Amino acid sequence: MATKMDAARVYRMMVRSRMVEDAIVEAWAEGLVPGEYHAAIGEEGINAGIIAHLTEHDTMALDHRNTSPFIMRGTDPKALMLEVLGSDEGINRGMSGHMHIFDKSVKAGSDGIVGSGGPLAVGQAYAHTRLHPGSVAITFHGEATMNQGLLMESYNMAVAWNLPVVFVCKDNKWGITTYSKDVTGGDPVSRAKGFGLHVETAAGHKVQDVYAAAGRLVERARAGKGPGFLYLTCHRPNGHFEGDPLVGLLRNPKKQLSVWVPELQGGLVAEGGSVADKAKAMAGVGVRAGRYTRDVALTLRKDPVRRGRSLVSSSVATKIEEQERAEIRAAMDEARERVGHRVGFGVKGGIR
Amino acid sequence: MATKMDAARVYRMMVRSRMVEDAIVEAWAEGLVPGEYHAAIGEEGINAGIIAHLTEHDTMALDHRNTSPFIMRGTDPKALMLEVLGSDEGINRGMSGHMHIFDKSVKAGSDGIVGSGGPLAVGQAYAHTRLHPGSVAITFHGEATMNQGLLMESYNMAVAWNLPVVFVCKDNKWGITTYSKDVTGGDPVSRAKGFGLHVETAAGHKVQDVYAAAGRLVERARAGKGPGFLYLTCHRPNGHFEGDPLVGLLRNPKKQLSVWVPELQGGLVAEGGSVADKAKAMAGVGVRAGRYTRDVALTLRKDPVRRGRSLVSSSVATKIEEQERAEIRAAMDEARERVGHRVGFGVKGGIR
Amino acid sequence: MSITATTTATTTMRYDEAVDHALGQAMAEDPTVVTYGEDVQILRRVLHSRFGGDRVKDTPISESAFMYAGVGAAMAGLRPVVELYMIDFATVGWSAILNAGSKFKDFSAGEWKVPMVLRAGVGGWYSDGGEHAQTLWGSLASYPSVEVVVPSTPADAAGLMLSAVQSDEFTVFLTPKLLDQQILDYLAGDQRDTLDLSHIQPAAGVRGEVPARVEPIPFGQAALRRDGGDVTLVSVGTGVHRCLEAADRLAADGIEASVLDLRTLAPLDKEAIVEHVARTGRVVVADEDYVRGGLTGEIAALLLESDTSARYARVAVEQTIPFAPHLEYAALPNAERIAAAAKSLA
Amino acid sequence: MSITATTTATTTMRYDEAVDHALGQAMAEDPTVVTYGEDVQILRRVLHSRFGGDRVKDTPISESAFMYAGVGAAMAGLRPVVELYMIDFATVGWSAILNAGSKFKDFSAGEWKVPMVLRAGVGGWYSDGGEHAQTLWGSLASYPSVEVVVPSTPADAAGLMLSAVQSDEFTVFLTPKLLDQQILDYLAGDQRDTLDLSHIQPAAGVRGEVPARVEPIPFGQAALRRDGGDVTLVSVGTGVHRCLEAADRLAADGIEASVLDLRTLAPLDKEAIVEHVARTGRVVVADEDYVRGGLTGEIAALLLESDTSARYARVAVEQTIPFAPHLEYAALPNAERIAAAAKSLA
Ligand SMILES: Cc1ncc(C[n+]2csc(CCOP(=O)(O)OP(=O)(O)O)c2C)c(N)n1
Ligand SMILES: Cc1ncc(C[n+]2csc(CCOP(=O)(O)OP(=O)(O)O)c2C)c(N)n1
Ligand SMILES: [Mg+2]
Ligand SMILES: [Mg+2]
Repeated sequence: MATKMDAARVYRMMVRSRMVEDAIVEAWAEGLVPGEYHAAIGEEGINAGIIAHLTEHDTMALDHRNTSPFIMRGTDPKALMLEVLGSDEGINRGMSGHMHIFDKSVKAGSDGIVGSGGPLAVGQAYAHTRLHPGSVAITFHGEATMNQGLLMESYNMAVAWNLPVVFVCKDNKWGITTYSKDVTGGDPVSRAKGFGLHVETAAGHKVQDVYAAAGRLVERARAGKGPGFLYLTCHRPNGHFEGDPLVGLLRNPKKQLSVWVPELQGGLVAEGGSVADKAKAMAGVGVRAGRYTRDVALTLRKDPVRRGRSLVSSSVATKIEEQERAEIRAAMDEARERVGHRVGFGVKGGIR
Repeated sequence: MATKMDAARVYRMMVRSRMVEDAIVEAWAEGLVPGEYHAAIGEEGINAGIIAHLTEHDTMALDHRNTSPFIMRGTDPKALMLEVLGSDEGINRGMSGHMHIFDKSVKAGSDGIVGSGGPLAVGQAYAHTRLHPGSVAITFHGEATMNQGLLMESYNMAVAWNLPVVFVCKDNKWGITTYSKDVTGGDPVSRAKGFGLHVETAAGHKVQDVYAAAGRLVERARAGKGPGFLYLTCHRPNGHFEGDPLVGLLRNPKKQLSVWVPELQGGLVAEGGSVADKAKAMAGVGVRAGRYTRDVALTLRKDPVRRGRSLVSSSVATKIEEQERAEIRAAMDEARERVGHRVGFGVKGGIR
Repeated sequence: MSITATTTATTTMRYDEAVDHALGQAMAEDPTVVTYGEDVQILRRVLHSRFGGDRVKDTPISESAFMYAGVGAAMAGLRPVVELYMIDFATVGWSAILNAGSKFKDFSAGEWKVPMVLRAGVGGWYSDGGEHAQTLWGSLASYPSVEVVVPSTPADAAGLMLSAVQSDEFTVFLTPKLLDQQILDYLAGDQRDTLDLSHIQPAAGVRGEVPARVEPIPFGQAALRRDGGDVTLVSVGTGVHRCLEAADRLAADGIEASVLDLRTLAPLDKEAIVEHVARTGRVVVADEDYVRGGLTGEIAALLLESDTSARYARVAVEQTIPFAPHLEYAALPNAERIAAAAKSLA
Repeated sequence: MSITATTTATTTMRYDEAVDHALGQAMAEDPTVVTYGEDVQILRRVLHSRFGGDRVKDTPISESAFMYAGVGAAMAGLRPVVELYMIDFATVGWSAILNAGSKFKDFSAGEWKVPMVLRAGVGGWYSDGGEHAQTLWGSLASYPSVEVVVPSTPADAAGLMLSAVQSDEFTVFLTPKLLDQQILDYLAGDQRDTLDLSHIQPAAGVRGEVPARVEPIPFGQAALRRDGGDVTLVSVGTGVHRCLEAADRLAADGIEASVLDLRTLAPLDKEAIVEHVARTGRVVVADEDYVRGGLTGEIAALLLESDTSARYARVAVEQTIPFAPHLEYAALPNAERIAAAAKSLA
């Protein structure tokens, strides 16, 4: 698949994804999205660079940051929004919600058990070898999920059965509030190689690099040469999920600290525990906050969508943005209208 | 722990273990051992070379080939035999049986869920760091078990928490009837390194080499330098368990083939399935049998106990053998007596 | 035994042969049916030699991944029969059953089916120790959108396996190891003639007539294995045979027992249960699962909900299953315990 | 609410604060008590700042390994409190609970105890989707040698946590997420003031008086939360509050309900159940677990076994739990469903 990347198409995918997620994030802040919402904002370069390679029978096993890949693959934005907003007119009739969306029409499903996409893709790939040879199964996971045993098992199984799977590792350095290096032995690439996986790497905010690296792995897989591991760096400007308390600490330190400081002081002065341990613990929280601040700063420089814009002419970019904005706005307006402008989401709060 | 190996002690451990297992295998063949029995015959060099390093607070998390490490660590042979023979006077009052023996007095437990010893040892090691610094946790597993996710998770956890664990991988090439290479990506050593584990290797039938390699890892772990992975080759002359049909195929081909051949022919002539697939399948069974024959032949040349004998003078060896034989024989005689010479183990068959 | 008479030609088969016979028939008819699991190329060697290594595959010891992969394969167009030695081992990857097999169809609002079969040995009686002897079918049957099948005879094993493969739902097909001569020989017997489990094995469960051409047996239809007016003994799997033994003992004491074989735990044939219990006015539920969280409680609830007045007793597993044969026998729902429970209601 | 009056000084606390308060007390008194899990250095930041990172540890996302490690640590001398975000996630490593936590003491014939606590969030009502909303306590309570605790108030949460840590048994300590303001804020709230769950949260479960010095509350002792002669409503956790709401509605219709909070599912306070049901002659079991395999069936069996004649109904989860708030509310045992069930017995 030494095909050249269609920059306009890829930029459109990224813009569309970002706009859908921005609209959902806005609705979330207004209390219209029940439960958790994990944006893939910052991962658009990864998703577009890979999904641009997919053809009819290819399948995707997605994780909790699934809105972006669904939208890029062709899921109807309004149907997805309705689902995420808690309507029973959503794509899954209100049964799934953001974390477990299934869209058979684009051959993609998502799951909230971290790592499960790995073995699900292994099964899909096995089916492809029998039903649609030449098709691939793609699965996405974060770097912290690489410590989940069922995912590691699936690396092995894909190699042992020589299956057309591409495992996409999106390394944003964090698993919720935990810095992944603090709880991980070795590094993702050596670990993947230890399973005999063929590895490619790229910087996730450079969509053209992702496209090239993904192309090599997808091509290998289609040719029956076995699974691949695509290691990509990225950032999560919105934190783990909307409302991430660490992000809150940065954006609205006063509010957050007014809660945390007395709590932590309570711990410090309470009986039990050595002074040295307490000092270390406080320093640990400090280190975490410091790392976090640094990462968020980096994020702004590494926006894949902004970078992707430079790959097309400014007039093309503007046209794409206008078209997408109009469609996505209309979709969200309609979705909001259908669920009503409720505040909160308790059933007594005005749910239709 | 650059201490010299006490060859007489190590040889005694190996002889004792072998004699206990020979006695159990004999009882098994007579129908006196209910259920499955997995001998560690062929692994004595591994077990002795490692266990010789252990001190008071060290713990062991054992797998299904646990008789040998229990005996070497000091478990009472008669109490173990009674348990394995299905008596309620056994070491665990008949509650555990061979696969799940626990002996708190030697700080060792075993488990029949493959791989669970890994995370159990991680927990033990964490406890050691707080309660008995300088102590280690040892866990044993086969090469096929390296595809079990919970074991892989435990490799990572031991590295991330920098715990005093030694993971012992006993590679006998087979997981029951499956040739491990056929279902494994990469190789055990690269996989372990991919987790950041410190690796040592040795040929398991050479107890002095095992002792040296184990010593290096145990010493590192005691010094707080983190976990190790000890990769050792070995053989399983008795097959996966007593009564292994593949071993039966070699030892008593007539009996086994009289069952298998008509069965397989039945499959070959039945409708459905392509001729090419059938031919490949038959060839696959042939390859498996061939590999198996080769491995069993090798086994005889690589008996760790016979080799260990050459490390001590012949008179010392003879004395050890006589002492151990007397004790083990007496223990088994007593155990047999207590359970009665029943045939079969159905409850109607004369169980006390 | 009142198994419905058929006119088709039959062959005598072992329980395990009957399962593979039906699976072979399904594989011959539908190329999307595949089977895989640990050591299946040896365990299912007849199917392997018939359909080849691409449809009968050995897996690594990675239950979690390969059960999840079954869900993935099923949603991508195959009908995989994923095999486990024992259901106890499924717990290393239970999420594949609970959070994927049971849920993905529902998450997709019914649009995306999971036509997978999970096949696994269950149960004890042969001294394999407490984590190789469980049934766990009570938990399995509690999850929404899961079918749970426990055949008690070779003929049922064949017909229910065919239905399981043809079903578009996620189905757990559980085979009592005590009835499966192949696995008993494999685990603990083949090379020693000294071993004799026959006195503890129910002959009618181990071997029986099976139609040469298997017909699917619908789920949710209990079978009355013995008819008696004094008490109804309800069970599945090996338990059905233990109930039949108990019924013999009771008959000797002048108590006539009905024995109801549920065959599938989900769907559950509530009508049959209520009907027979109402008729006899007494019921003993014999369940080779833990006493809490299983069939025994469910039947009690059904009776109370339907205002069926009956005297009730249950015989199930109340402790970790011991290894030693005599302790294990005492801990499982044996015929003596069942008969005693029935008498306690007299 | 008839919680036993105490003379000790109390403070008003959130449910989650009460748990940590008790755990902190235990950690201060016993250096072998440790706690670990994903993100606990942030979630348990007060304990972390108090006892340091060696006793309050972050884990990798490896539930299977770190639950098994808890068993290993407990048998090697610690009293670990192993924390999971939600019990749903435990299923990726369920074997650690079923095959280790529940069994190792029994395998060792009682000689080697497993004094571990598994602490996990349970339940729904806040739209987290069907695999982030389960309770699974029915299955857990079915395993031999496992204690299962589900506190419904801050005071109970503290006293029962202290008992859990002090217990030499393997204990599963389940905290309904709807009562745990910290986790609700963390998962879906903190940064938006637009979110308001208060109308669906039972105030008495979220906040309450907790003794400054926590005393252990013994397991297996149900608490009567309301006394009424017409019907007994039995539940645990959030369900207790739903029963209290239902009792208010019923009172408006002239039906007086007792509300029995079981507090621990294993051990189960059978005497209290039988006593109160016998007294009122009617019972509704409200259970935020699947309808099969759980508490509802167990109570039915207890009633039949004890020849307690009573009219019975159950309200539980009969499907995969939907995400959309109104669908989720309808699928869970809400006060309307409980009241309707009670009336159906009238
Ligand atoms: C089995 C399981 N354990 C824990 C969680 C909770 N959880 C959801 S996302 C997440 C972190 C994942 O981190 P990473 O893989 O790096 O992906 P990222 O969120 O950074 O994209 C965790 C722990 C879960 N959903 N499933
Ligand atoms: C979770 C689980 N799956 C499967 C089994 C069945 N089983 C027991 S031993 C074994 C093979 C282990 O092979 P290996 O790790 O190489 O050890 P070996 O037996 O060769 O010493 C298997 C599959 C089990 N006990 N537990
Ligand atoms: Mg991450
Ligand atoms: Mg091996």
